[in-house]
Amino acid sequence: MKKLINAPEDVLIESLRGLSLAHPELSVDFENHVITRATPKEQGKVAVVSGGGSGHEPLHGGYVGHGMLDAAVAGEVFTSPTPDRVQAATHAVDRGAGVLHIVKNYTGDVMNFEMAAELAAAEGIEVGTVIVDDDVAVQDSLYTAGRRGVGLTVLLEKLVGAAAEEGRDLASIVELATRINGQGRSMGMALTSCTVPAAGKPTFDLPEDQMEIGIGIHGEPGRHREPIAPAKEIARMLVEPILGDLDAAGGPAIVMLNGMGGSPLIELYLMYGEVAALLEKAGVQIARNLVGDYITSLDMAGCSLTVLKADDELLRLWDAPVRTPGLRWGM
Amino acid sequence: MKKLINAPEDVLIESLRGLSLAHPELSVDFENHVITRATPKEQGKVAVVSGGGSGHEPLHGGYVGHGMLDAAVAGEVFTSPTPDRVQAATHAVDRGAGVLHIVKNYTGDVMNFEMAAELAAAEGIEVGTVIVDDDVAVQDSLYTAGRRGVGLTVLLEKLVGAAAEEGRDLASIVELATRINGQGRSMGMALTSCTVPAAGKPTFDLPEDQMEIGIGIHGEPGRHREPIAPAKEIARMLVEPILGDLDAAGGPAIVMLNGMGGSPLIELYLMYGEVAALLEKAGVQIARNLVGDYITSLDMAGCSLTVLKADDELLRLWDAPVRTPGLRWGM
Amino acid sequence: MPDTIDTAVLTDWVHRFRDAVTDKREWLTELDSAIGDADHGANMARGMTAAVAKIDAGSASTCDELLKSVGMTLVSSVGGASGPLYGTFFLRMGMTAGAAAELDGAGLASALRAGLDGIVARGKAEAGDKTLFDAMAPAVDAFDAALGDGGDLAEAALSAADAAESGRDATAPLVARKGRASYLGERSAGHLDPGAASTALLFRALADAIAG
Amino acid sequence: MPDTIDTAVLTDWVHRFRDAVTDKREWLTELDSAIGDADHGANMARGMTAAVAKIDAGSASTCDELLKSVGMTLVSSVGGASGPLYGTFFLRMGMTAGAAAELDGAGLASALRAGLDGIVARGKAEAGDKTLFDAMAPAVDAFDAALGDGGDLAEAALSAADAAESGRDATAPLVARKGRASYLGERSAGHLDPGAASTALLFRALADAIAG
Ligand SMILES: Nc1ncnc2c1ncn2[C@@H]1O[C@H](COP(=O)(O)OP(=O)(O)O)[C@@H](O)[C@H]1O
Ligand SMILES: Nc1ncnc2c1ncn2[C@@H]1O[C@H](COP(=O)(O)OP(=O)(O)O)[C@@H](O)[C@H]1O
Ligand SMILES: [Mg+2]
Ligand SMILES: [Mg+2]
Ligand SMILES: [Mg+2]
Ligand SMILES: [Mg+2]
Repeated sequence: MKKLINAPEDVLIESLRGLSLAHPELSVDFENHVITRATPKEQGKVAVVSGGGSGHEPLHGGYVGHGMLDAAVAGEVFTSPTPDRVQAATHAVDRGAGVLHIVKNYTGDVMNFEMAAELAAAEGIEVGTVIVDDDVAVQDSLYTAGRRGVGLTVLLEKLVGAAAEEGRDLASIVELATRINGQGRSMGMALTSCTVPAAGKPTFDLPEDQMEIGIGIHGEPGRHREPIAPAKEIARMLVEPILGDLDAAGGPAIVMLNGMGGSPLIELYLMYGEVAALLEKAGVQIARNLVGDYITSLDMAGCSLTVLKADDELLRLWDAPVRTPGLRWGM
Repeated sequence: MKKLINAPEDVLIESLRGLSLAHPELSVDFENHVITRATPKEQGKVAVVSGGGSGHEPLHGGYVGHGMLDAAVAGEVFTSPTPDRVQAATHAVDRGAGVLHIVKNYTGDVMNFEMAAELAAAEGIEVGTVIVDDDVAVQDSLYTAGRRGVGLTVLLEKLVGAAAEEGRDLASIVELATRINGQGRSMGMALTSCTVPAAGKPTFDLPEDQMEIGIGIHGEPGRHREPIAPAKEIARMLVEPILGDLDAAGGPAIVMLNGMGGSPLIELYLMYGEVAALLEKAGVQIARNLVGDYITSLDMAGCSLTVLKADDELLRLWDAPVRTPGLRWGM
Repeated sequence: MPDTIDTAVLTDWVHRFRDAVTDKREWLTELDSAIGDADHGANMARGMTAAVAKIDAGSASTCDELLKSVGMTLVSSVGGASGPLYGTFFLRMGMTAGAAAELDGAGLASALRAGLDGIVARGKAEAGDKTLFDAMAPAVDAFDAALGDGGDLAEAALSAADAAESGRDATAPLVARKGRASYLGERSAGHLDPGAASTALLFRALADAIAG
Repeated sequence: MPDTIDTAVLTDWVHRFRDAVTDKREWLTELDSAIGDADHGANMARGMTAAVAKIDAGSASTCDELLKSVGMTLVSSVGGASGPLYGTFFLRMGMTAGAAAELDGAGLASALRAGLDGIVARGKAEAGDKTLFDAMAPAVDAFDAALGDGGDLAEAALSAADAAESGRDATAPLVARKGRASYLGERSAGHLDPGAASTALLFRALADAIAG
């Protein structure tokens, strides 16, 4: 295992230390692994909390700041944080108007956030929850734990963060979040496995001429293995299942071509060129886009595509100022 | 070779296509591989042009925009662009006040930009040049081609871009650039080799338990090979040669912990924690920092550290608004 | 063989389970690499190390105190799917055991059953979903059956451990329908479920602790 | 053997050099992987393919037109260090050859010498720096010497090709002092210089073209 780390068990805490040194505008609770804004938002506004296993940086800690999250809770690598820590974050950022929990749809995350919401309720904090499940690689059926929450989480955090900044109430923010989740879909692929520090070796073996299609963000193998293909083909394998599940033609969309952590930007731009061409051919009007590493899977090489159907309201929220380590504009 | 590409010979042009689709605020000349702002800066201001081989994204194309570059010239992967293309960029962005060429100190880059400056002069465009040579891994002596230009290039492009935006004249901008180059140093290391698309396999073999110290940004082997070490040790190997060459103690500094393309952010933050601790212990006051992939070497895993001695003027220029795909704040 | 267990035996159980998941940490992670996210070994080792530290530092004099302390520690130190599930298991066991200094066979049986029910309440798993339920449910059933057949605590625990291991092995051919492995669809078949594997260790540790 | 070469022979030379760098592309890249940045094969193949396309499309009737066209094409299609260097070599050759339809031995000798001088003016390399200079300088010297000894064009070109190859081989033990390889310091020793290797191909192609 080749990594810029000391001991595997210290990766999370030491990475948080670096984040806190690099970003004095954030405040890190090293006990609970909670990242908050150094200057909290005004009293009376809904706070937005997200979290999950680490290894997806900049998600979630890198999205704390004006216009996006109020707090992020960082679990161990690929392991949902525990309820008490989510509760600590919720408690820390509640400004009297309730707290939105943004939860990616994994059994562990859902259970831990559920327990945290119970703890918060017991303390008198109103908690609303949105469960993000945008991954079209997984069927939402009786035979699965439901679709996974992947790339859409980034867009959703930006959009509801902006809405919360506007002073909207919790019920309307939950509604907005639910609506966003309903109109966004993602699909991912991997050229290589990632290596979990504590495991010390790649999660799966992927021969030099094979790739995994339909991966999540936890280094798990995908839905099927394919011979490695040109970018053009890969783009089709990402775009088609998304458009098969989401009727995005004819209207504006926010599109993210995301790197999994080990793929360089030169390749991500190339892939974006391929997917943008396919999307436009299918009648999707790309109104805004992100290309880069936004929700990663440690050092995995590969990429994912997210398409969110947008409208004037969403585009306005998208364009609103944001100031976080991972996304910044307008300020 | 596992890459998100089609044919190796099309990587550059197809990546430029994706960049141009993703960033309508940029304009791409596909003939010359030149990226410019879609809206040029005002007449009468110095224009700033940089360029070099591709494979270092977001450098240089990702730094075109308000407050930074006016044009970037993208050569083939790891190959300096040709003089006619540099000249085309220079011609395209000259606003009557002269053009600064920012050149990294490699034999090829220096010769090609030199010939381009001759062509521009013949056309009546005033060209000033700064040659960036910040890499302490290489001794600047009779026995080398001089120190390489690496990470400092990013900081320099930001700072002189801000100065150009202020309307300063070419002579003062060349002077500023030269001063910045004199007070910044970098050092890099690799955990893995990168793979040049046209070569199809890793540039060098690096056993699972070895790393290269003192690498540049072209996938070349470093100055020496070492057994792989904890982040703490690696941090020492980066900080010590820099501080041995640059007396940065006691004053403010701008520090960049840069990823080489294949190392995920969780590791880069961890490394930043280590180097920041060492720098502060040595009396360096980190006033501003960047942590992330800013000047890469394709898919190489590893990192580099850049330390630039700063002062009030440089910090003011640093804080000035910038709006590029790779660096953005204040607007 | 005594026909009750006290907090010392429970403490020994927790220690033995900690030892087992620590020893088998890499194996559990390997199982989770095949059909999950390669953290089950680390999760269980981290949680049980914390649980042992917690009860060793405390001085629980009743069964419920001890079991709840283990459950709370797991909930607040593991995370992931296994944290709430194993945490709930021990919490519910504790709630059912009550403030007793020892438990007889029937007492332990109903505590285990409550733990299992708690896991179902949290995770909604059913038989054949390829989860730790598929090791735990047969184990609890076998424990009850052994007692019903007149077996003593030790015999019941042994038969529960055997049933957990058979249940674990029976997860191999299954296609997962809960947890991360369900994302793999058909590709999840042919691998043991990591949670079922740790549950088999849990029941073997119990049998060993009771055997002394 | 004719004692002059015309544009047809020069064209054949350029074609043969193109074929050589295309055939040996991977080898040149491998040499550049060891002590550089793994692009010398791609650079030379790209440049010479463009140069051949350019001269085949044109109809240069004089030596300078043809050689300058090759030089300009290399300058504007290669980049890196080799682009300006090989480009300057052909440009200077052309300037020295002048608007002649053919070159005799002395004419070719002074054109080659001017090309070499152009490379030195651009790149400042000296003997032993482990660059293409270390193959080219001996080749040009050998060419002159063979002519001086009364050899004909073909003999001079053959002896230049042999000298270039010896010069190339002699770069192996050297520690580089110019170009990328110099960054490696002592680690550059033990490898052939990629530019010296392509220069050896250049002179072998010349000898073959003259031999017909
Ligand atoms: N809904 C569920 N009900 C019961 N057990 C479950 C459920 N979901 C997952 N599990 C168990 O949890 C195990 C995985 O635990 P672990 O790897 O620690 O957590 P995570 O899946 O969050 O990474 C699975 O092997 C399975 O036995
Ligand atoms: N200053 C110089 N003078 C002469 N030849 C040089 C000089 N610098 C580099 N070279 C030659 O250029 C070759 C490398 O060419 P190439 O790989 O195409 O360019 P780059 O080094 O820019 O990647 C070296 O092997 C060497 O022979
Ligand atoms: Mg997990
Ligand atoms: Mg090169
Ligand atoms: Mg797991
Ligand atoms: Mg090279």
